[in-house]
Amino acid sequence: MTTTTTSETGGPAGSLARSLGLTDEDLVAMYRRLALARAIDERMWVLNRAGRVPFVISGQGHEGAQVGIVSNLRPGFDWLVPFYRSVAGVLTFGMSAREIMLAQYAKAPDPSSGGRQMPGHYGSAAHNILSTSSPVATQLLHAVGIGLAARIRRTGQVVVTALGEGASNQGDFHEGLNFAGLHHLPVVTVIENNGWAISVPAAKQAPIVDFAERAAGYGMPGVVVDGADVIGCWRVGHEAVERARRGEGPTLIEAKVTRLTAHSSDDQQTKYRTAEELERERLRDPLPCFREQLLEASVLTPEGVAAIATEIAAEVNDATEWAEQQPDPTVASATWYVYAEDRP
Amino acid sequence: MTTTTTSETGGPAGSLARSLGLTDEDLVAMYRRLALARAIDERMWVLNRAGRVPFVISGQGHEGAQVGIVSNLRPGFDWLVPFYRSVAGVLTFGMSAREIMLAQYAKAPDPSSGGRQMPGHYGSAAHNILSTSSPVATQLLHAVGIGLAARIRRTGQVVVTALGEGASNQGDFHEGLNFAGLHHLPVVTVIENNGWAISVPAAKQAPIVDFAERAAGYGMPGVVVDGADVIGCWRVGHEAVERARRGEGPTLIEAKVTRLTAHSSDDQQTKYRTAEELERERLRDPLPCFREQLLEASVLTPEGVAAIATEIAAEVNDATEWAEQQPDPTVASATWYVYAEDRP
Amino acid sequence: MATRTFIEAIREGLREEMRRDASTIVLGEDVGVKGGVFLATDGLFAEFGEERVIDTPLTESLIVGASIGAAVNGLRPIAEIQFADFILPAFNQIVSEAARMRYRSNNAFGCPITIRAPFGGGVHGALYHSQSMEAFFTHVPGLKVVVPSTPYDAKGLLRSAIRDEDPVLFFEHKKMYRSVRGDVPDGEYTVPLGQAAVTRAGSQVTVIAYGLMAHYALAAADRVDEDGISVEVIDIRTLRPLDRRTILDSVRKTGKCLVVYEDNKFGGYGAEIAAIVAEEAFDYLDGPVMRAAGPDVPGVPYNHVLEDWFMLDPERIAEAIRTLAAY
Amino acid sequence: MATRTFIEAIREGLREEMRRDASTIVLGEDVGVKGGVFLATDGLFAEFGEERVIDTPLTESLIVGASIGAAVNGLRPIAEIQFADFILPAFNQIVSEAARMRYRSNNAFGCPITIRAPFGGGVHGALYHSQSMEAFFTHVPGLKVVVPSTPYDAKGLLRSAIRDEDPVLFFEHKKMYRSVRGDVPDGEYTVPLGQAAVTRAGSQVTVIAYGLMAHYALAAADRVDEDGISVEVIDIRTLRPLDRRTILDSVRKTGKCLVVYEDNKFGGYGAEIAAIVAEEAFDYLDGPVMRAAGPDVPGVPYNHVLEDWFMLDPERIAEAIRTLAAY
Ligand SMILES: Cc1ncc(C[n+]2csc(CCOP(=O)(O)OP(=O)(O)O)c2C)c(N)n1
Ligand SMILES: Cc1ncc(C[n+]2csc(CCOP(=O)(O)OP(=O)(O)O)c2C)c(N)n1
Ligand SMILES: [Mg+2]
Ligand SMILES: [Mg+2]
Repeated sequence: MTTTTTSETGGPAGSLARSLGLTDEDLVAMYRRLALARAIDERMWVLNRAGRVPFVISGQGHEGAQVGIVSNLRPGFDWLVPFYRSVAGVLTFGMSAREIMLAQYAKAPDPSSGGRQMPGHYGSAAHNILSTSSPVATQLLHAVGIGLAARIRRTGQVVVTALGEGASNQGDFHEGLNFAGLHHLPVVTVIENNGWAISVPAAKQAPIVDFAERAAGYGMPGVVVDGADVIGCWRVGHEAVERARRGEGPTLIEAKVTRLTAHSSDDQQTKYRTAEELERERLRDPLPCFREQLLEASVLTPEGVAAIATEIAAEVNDATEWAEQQPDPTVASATWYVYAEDRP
Repeated sequence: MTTTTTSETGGPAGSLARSLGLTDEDLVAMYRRLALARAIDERMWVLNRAGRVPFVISGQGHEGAQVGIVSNLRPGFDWLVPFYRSVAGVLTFGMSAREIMLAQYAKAPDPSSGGRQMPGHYGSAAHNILSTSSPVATQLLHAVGIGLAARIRRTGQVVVTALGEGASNQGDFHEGLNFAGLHHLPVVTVIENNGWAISVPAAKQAPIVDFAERAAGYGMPGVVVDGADVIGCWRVGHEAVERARRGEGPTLIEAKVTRLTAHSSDDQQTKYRTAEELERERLRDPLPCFREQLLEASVLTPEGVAAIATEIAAEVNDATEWAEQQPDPTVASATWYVYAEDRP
Repeated sequence: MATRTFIEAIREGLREEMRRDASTIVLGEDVGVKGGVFLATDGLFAEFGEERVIDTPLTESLIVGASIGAAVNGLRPIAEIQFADFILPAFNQIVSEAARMRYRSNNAFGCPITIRAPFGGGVHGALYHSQSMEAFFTHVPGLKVVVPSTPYDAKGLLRSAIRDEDPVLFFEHKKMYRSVRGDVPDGEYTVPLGQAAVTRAGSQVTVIAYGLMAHYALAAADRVDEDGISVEVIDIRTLRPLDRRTILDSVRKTGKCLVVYEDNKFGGYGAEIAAIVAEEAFDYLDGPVMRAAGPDVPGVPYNHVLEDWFMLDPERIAEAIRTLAAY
Repeated sequence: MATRTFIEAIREGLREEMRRDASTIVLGEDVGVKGGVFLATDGLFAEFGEERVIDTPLTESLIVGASIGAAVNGLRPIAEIQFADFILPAFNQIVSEAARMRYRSNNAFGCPITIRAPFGGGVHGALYHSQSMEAFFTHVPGLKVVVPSTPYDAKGLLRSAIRDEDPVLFFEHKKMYRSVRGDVPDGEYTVPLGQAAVTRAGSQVTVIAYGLMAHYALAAADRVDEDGISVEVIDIRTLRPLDRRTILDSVRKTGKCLVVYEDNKFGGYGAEIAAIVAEEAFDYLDGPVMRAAGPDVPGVPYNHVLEDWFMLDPERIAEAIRTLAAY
């Protein structure tokens, strides 16, 4: 019940990973997802600066935690209830680069919302990724409800949901975790703590350093993990998902991540973050950290890294170009689906 | 920061109380308040059964915690933000038996609401007792705001607020305690845990036994105290109020109390509480516990107890008869005070 | 056919739907062993067990939010909010989430939940146990709002609400729970959402109402009948989606329209009805579209003198009908 | 006199009130160092310090609830809700608590707080950064609701709101923040709450609007002027309490009334205006009370094709005026 901290995973990544039951292929697949998420994310900003898409909200710096934890779910069977920074999470759980770019361009075939929502509001019925809204923390309760249905229907499904540390101060967090703990629901809640809620630093958000400490009050384990340590994230995710799968109940994971970009394309973060802080935070970027680890452990070679980069660049280019060419939603469709009976 | 439990106060009450700085007179005054609250409360039920007042909601079983803790406030200077069971709390903080009975009869001079609210919705501008509403837990945020104003205005005021353990699962509790902890506000929150939210037992409300455990997540001390131990309640209340007064911040107190009556006059508790439980809970009644303690320590004599009972009976009779004779609000007054400018 | 009180009809509707469809669950405060503070769910816990009849913690946002999630993952939750007044902590979940799930996901996800809540005044409930909340929800695209007034409708509409693919708010006037009785057929039947009922035919004035006011409107029509005024009464039943045709057909016939609602007048649900009639039946109107509604004070006061002042009653409605008829 | 954008006028109003009255505080998300996501509070943190300009945690219910408590204990809080869409978690605190504090306590306690919130669409904000929320609050006795449309009014009404003894919701159309400019006097002035403004005199049709639509209504009036239709435009400014007299005087003169609002049509604020006009100006009406309003879908969609479809514009309003004028 007490809050524990996993620090460095220690030792060469390869041997540690093997001891956890991860193969080299698993590690490379995780690296690929992380690198893909980053590449898509960077492309969004390029498109925004070029005036091609009006809005970007980004997951840069959060990808390690997302890839590490979500890799433990069974795609198409379990559930992911994401938030706006879950670019890497939804990619890990089955969405494609093209689907992400469809949301970015708000095109008619966009599986998230058919272009109705802002980019970053992911969702996919095909992949059991619940539709995202904007008011923060509401999704916690949906994840809890999904877990409740899984338990009542005895499906064996596990739910992972994520939110920022800022959002975790909302009332819905309290009500949701209390219920999940009470009914031992198979729900893994991830606080992606990047130290900021837009311009408000964590120290002005809550009187505690580790938000996972709150888990004890909800009768569930709370775990703090370094979001730059992808294997560490996989491990705590694995433990939490397996625990949930065994019917032993929920876990609260706090991943200490970093926000490498402004809050969104509408934000000027230099007004409230110093150049030194931004510089320092670069060291906590999970992408180079993971890459170094895999190179050091000879799970990846420099050539392998380059090959992956080439593949990803092609994938992102394809997704961008393809999505841009897709049709906009029609005016006729604007009134569809207010209710189930509003079908074309 | 950790949750501590004060168990038995131990030793004869008189010496313990003296070691805490309480005089015999203080103890007798506390006993008198407790007994008065009980007598008023019992009278409410008599009136209800006689068809004289349509509704009662009661504080029986909660009085020890309320008298013990609220006695530490400075009447007319500090603030009390009560809930519907705070009969003893508001009496301790300056309301009179007559004023309580005015609310019970919903008469025009009722200081709580001029007969506009149901009984149990206490409030008094003269006594710094904030007006109570029905939706539970909302008052936590008002208490926090009062504490914030006290800090900004440097008044030195302390706020005590109270709610049930059921209500403490509401989102407002989380948001309020987080802010109080963050800004070290002079706010003492008392969870009066009587083990039930109407018919829902505590075990179906939350996955923890001690709600005070949640204090750690809000960066404040959490204290559990036996609500039948009036001196123990005074002591934890004293520590919390003094801590707040010194600017060291808030405290969460959980008083384990018992609900000696049905939830309200609309409830049939035998449907969900066994006769054995009700019998057992009688042992946790703070009134006889405190009386025995004071008799044993010779702070009170049997004659003294009887004299107090006689005085109180007279006070309650007076309050009842007087209040019943007061006028109802007029129809003309029904539209007053929607806004400040709606003055007669 | 059997005679049932309003609350018995609701209880039967719940029980029969739970028997019919194993994916239904009931959740809320005190809905289990106690059977709800009004006993609407009495007996369900014994029959269906604690997995399908869930006593939740005292957390309305969770009740609705978890219902949304459960609906998305294959259940059909029927949530009870103990008093409609206490639905407000769940307002964000209902308006931002439940109402928008389908539209915002372009039909990828739906939200088939029913939220039952007792509402209304005249029961010494004071400010926080008397409110009419429908105006907050009828404004919201994506929600359906039902206010039945007879045991027959209550049961039939509740079945339709539970089976509906979208979120339905089902408001039950608590003063009617035990005071209103009526015939309810033995077999399975439904009353479709979205249809108003002409509960009394007449020629001179159309009175439009719902909930307890649908009864008071009929009583008022009886009273003015003695004055020779022929009143047509419409019980809206489903407030959203609204059956405009039944309303407009009637007003085009009578030429006069009185909208009756218990809630505060300003910005209440009846304003929309009045606005629709004023816009779409203008050529047929022989008098102003009038409204009889609650006064604009924050809630029904407790003291009986003040409560009586607040609440509409048949005589006040009759007075408004007379005024309109004489126009 | 100086020319100011809409948001500059608001910022100045805040600053000057904070200088004038040491009991005022500003609180909300990102209102401090960042100066608010729209920069409405820019510079206040530097001038008044972190004790009076408080970056709160991401908790709207707390923002409002703590404001209520602070108001009761001698402060005059000015809360910012980052987007009006995110006011819903605070709905219970606003409706159950702030609005009722005075009435329920029989005037023992008041609640002098101001809640500012940017609202409205046309800014690519999609479903959750575009909403009009006024209908939820204008229905609530005990609240005042202000929607200014010019820099002059914004500053003058904001001053009145802050000084008012009761809770005021102050909705600022975010599309106007930088696009609307106007003259603002140098000295201290207030615009009283509760007074509508006739912003254009005319004789044939009265158009009633507020917020961004007050501008579009003027633009529409210009357009139909070319068709020879004389339009009187009323900017309501304070939605509650409503200035009925200005509205009724105008409609009794013109005989025709169009109510314009950006929000979803069904049950929107304009329904109340239409209902009042239909009831109280019936004898003067030469045509139906018409409404031009947003379509009944859950929120403004993001894609520009859909967003353009949703939003009213001067031409659509002009079309409605022409239809009404031709009636
Ligand atoms: C209820 C609500 N209030 C305000 C906002 C505006 N908002 C969007 S993101 C954000 C900050 C979120 O911070 P955090 O939860 O830490 O997540 P991060 O963006 O840092 O990943 C705010 C205030 C919102 N979306 N919802
Ligand atoms: C928001 C809200 N929901 C529901 C209720 C109805 N209600 C009144 S008291 C109560 C139970 C409260 O339990 P607890 O907080 O433990 O306090 P207790 O009555 O046991 O002292 C409920 C459900 C309410 N008043 N407010
Ligand atoms: Mg953050
Ligand atoms: Mg309790």
